Amino acid sequence: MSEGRAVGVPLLQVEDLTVEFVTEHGWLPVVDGVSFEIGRQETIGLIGESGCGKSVTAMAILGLIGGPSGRVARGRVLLDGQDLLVLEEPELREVRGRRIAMIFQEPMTSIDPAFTIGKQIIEVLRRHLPLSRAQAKQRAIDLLDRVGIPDPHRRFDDYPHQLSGGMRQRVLIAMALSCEPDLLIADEPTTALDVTVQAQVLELLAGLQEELGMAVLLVTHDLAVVAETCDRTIVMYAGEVVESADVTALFPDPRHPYTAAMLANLPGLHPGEPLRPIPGIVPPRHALPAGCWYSPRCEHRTDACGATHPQLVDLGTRRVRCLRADELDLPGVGR
Amino acid sequence: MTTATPDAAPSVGPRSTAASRPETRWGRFVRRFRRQRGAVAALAFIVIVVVCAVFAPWVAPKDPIDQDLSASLAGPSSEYWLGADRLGRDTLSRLIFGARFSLLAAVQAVLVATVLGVPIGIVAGLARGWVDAIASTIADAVLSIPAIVLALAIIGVLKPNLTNAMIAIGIVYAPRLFRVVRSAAISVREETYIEAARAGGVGTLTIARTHVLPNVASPLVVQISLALGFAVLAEAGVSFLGLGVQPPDASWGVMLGQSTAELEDHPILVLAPGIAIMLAVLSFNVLGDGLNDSLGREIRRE
Amino acid sequence: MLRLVARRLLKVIPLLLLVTVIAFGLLNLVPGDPAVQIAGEFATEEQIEAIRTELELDRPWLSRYGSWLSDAVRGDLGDSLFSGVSVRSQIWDRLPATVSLIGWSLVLSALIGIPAGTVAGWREGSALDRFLTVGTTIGVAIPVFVTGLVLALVVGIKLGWLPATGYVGITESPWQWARRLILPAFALALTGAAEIARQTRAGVIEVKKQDFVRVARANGLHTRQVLGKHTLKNAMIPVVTVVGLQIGRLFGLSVLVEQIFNIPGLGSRLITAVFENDVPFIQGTVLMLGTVIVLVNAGVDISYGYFNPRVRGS
Amino acid sequence: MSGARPPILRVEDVSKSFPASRDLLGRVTARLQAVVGASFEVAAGETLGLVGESGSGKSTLGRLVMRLIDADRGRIILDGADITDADRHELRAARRKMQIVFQDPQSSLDPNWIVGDIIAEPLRANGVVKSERHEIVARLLEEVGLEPAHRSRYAYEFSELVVCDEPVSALDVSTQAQVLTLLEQLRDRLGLAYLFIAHDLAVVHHISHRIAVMYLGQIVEIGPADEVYHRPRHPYTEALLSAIPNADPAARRNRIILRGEMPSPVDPPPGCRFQTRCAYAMDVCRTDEPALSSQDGIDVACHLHDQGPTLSGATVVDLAPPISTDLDR
Repeated sequence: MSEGRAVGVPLLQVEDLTVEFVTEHGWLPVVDGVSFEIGRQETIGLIGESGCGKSVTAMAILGLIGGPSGRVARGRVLLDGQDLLVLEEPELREVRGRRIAMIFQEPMTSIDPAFTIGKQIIEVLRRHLPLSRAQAKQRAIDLLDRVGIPDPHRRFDDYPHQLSGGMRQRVLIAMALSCEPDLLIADEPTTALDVTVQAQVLELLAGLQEELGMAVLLVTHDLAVVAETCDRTIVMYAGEVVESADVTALFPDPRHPYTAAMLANLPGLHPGEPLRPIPGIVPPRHALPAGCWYSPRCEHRTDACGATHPQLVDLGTRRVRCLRADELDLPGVGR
Repeated sequence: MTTATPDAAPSVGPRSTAASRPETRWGRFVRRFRRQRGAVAALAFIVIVVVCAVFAPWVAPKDPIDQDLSASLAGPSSEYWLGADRLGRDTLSRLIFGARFSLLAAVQAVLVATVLGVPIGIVAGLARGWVDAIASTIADAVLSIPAIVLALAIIGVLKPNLTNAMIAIGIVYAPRLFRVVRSAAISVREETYIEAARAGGVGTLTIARTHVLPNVASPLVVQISLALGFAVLAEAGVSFLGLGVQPPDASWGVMLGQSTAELEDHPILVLAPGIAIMLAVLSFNVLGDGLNDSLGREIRRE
Repeated sequence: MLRLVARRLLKVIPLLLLVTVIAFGLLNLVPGDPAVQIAGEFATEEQIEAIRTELELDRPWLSRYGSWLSDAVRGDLGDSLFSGVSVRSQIWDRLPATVSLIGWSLVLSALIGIPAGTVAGWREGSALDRFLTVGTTIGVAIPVFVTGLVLALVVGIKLGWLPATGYVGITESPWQWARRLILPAFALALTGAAEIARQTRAGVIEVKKQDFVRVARANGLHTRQVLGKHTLKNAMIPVVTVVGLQIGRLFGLSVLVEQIFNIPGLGSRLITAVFENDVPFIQGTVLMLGTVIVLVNAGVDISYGYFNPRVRGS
Repeated sequence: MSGARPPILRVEDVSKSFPASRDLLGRVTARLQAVVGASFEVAAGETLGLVGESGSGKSTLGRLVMRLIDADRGRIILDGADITDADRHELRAARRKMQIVFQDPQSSLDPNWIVGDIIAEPLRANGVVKSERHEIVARLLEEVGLEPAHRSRYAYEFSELVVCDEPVSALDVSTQAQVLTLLEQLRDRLGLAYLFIAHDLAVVHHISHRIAVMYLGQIVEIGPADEVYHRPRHPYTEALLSAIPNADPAARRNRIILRGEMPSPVDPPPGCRFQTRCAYAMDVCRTDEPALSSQDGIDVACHLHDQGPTLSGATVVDLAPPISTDLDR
């Protein structure tokens, strides 16, 4: 424990996680040697653009990578010291939903349209807890009430298509939190929602987190949401962690040029100034540039950047993957 | 504008500036098709059968209708590779010539189905409204009558011969092509690029020609391949019943139908045309599936 | 739900009307003078005249259609051209054998196809899936008369386990009825099973990709739970459609199977009618089958209401 | 923007509703009021941002302007010419002056078209040969570093008005910045006017000169971008602004969280459409529908500015904080 505040034994430790997928060019890593920790009751923001591997990382933690096209190539995911990646499927099922729960981006498609929402919540409850049908129903209604669904008795028998997007995300949260997990992984939970609904859902999540004392891993592309809700941030680029630090340190004072560039791309932060887009696109896995993977797009690159692939260096309060992390003075927000 | 460093524009991966041209549609198709071994094998088999059928007089070892009663029901030998039937006709030669009738019949049927189904499908899909409603109801009605029954009925009132049989099968298949083309036209119509093109002042006919046809083409090619398989099978069925190709000419179905009596003692006479039919149908189906996978939109994962 | 049923039944009316038009219009496909064509090369003038009278060919098309339709609605499909027996009673006589055959094979194909497709779809990419996929691809391509002949030969004749041909009515001997239908029904069921298995597999794979399956897994639900409840109920929608379509296909293919196994059903009678140019019988059969299938498909659509609550409406 | 030139676009009291449900015979039993009495102008070279949440009717308004759908009521005047009832021929001429850019980058790009064809299409359609403007566009694309996939979507070289319907909402931060920058450059170099439709107020504020805010089919506030963004006059605008997350962790603050959900546009509430969720709602708001009234170049439809503790054009933020926001719980 060298970064962030000390919170005792970490709840979750991800070490050297590498996940590969089959492509036209053979097996290629989508997540490449990712390591981080989550403390109890901590809120971590995992940010990056589409294709950076953040969602795959989240899925891998729950052991949901598999099948013919994907595999975890190496690494460990320790929950209270127990490696989840070596567990068999039945043992994993005990972890999923009970100790680690997950909610996803698309509330519209994440609930089975063929069953009532009540049935689906009961299904999860009875899977993990020894409840009678009647007890489970009562508990499900309590949960619906707790996530702010008006008239939960009536809503219990609704089919998903009868609910709005915001309401469905609340139902999914109710389902995920039904067994009071220690860690909630929220993969872009508000991306598909309107801003006012997003505000409602984020408020709800924050309240429930406090109430249940759980940790949250918030996977998102939205820097502003992270700034508002998280304690610590992990920035990913092309499958790697490029920077991680406390939110209060990272946003005003980014050390990696990619972090700084993303902040500079946010409209509304720098009134009256033009945005400064990053040129080009994220390199595809089969055509990674030599040296630093961000270097071709970086406005601060030197010859050395094209030669050496930088390591993730521990700077005490943060970790950065940039050869020039010490010498650069990059603009942030709120300074 | 102060994006990148002033020196050379950054080049990352296959970032397409003017230099690297995007892959052509044909190139992409070939690349994706070649990855599917089954479909490639199916195509190879079809090509071989077509070549044999076209050059049958040169490929076949014997005349398919030449009777040699001394060889009646001969087993496979160096002279009769697949044996001979009751009239002493060489099975292999009859198979090769039979391919002519089977394939020609299939092509006729698919032609009829295409001519009927495709234009009406495009018009119905683009026009919508009552045109579409009427055309779709007719298609549904035709589809409600079992294909073989309708084909037999049409043959029944016409005259049992191959062309009539194939017109019947074509009519029966037309609604299927109609449906595919219509739904492709509808889905293209609803894409936002069509809306964008319309907003850009592009006329309806131009849209049909430049946007709809290319998008309808892919599912249509797939369907035509599947339709050929269906037609080969249907022709075999109709000829098996004696309502298609008339003797002494023989398609695979006729060969099968004529040999049922020989099934117990000389199963090869039934199996040879049976397997030929199966392989042909299988090839068209596998080819169709392969085309479907290589012509569809490329799916990218996150 | 009631609205759905009503709406669907409203659509049936024009469809049925069109089926009657097709069935009746068949006669008009006949080139030249239908009476001469139908009577055949060696017919006498009287015979031709008789056919003309029987089919009322001297009246205009629409008026003939009108009276034919009003007869048909009342169940009168006319008389067979040659035997003079009423078409309705002939169809009625032949129907039990055909319905038995199709019923059996529908049950068999669903029993084989749905489990095979489910397993293949759920274990997509496994050796079992590849085996089943190859099997169903071949199964779809084998002509039903080849399977029929091979089954009759191997199981019926060489092994002698089951009677190879013939049919016994259920009222005569239920045991013999079942025994004699096994082979033909199995031959007929194989292609159907292959088709159903392919559809089920595709449906399961499609549903497996849905977000809600991922959510169920993330919530620690058991694979069997996810498969059994979530995947299957959703995957059944396309499968139900296929089963509906299968009935039409099975009716068609039963023509060939009845011929091979010597079953006195509608199909074998239809073939005789085709050879004899027995237009009233052909029309009657087309009309009857078309009507049955239109109604079956309407039933299938309505059953969507059960599988998909969104269709049910409020 | 200077008012010297006539506006490129004028929308007068436009309304549009869609059938929401039908009986067995197909007769319409309820209508969804997508746009109700919308009026605004866009000056040449100006960008008007149109914000609202899903269901606010902003996209429908965009399509109405493009005449992709026909208005039930009202007039649409493009560059002085009334195109409300224009026939196909006239529309074709009108569309030389306006283009639309859509949200979905996947389907806006016809998969079978090579990029060049798409850029060329409006040229072909309008019977114009390649021009200097075309080269400007090509050069800009290079500068911004945009991928060909995105290039295709900016094929409007001959327009004076471009309707941008959520052009950046499906994009990542960095791509969004590229596209926004391109749009700005195009506007400034080609003198284009934009009707910029988006749900993201920060994006809209960044690119727009003026902003119109929509709620349940109606424009509730319209004014200069900075005024609307920093000094909202309408309680809904205030709530919408408050809901935007801020990337400055030091600026974490209490926000106004709207309770309940947007009412159905099939059955909007009586009086002010926002009254069911408004923290400041008064009795008059439940009965009388407020009209847009103009003060210092800002139009607001809210009784706070003409009734009760009158604000008379001042920002809502000045008002004492509401006692309770928990209206619907």
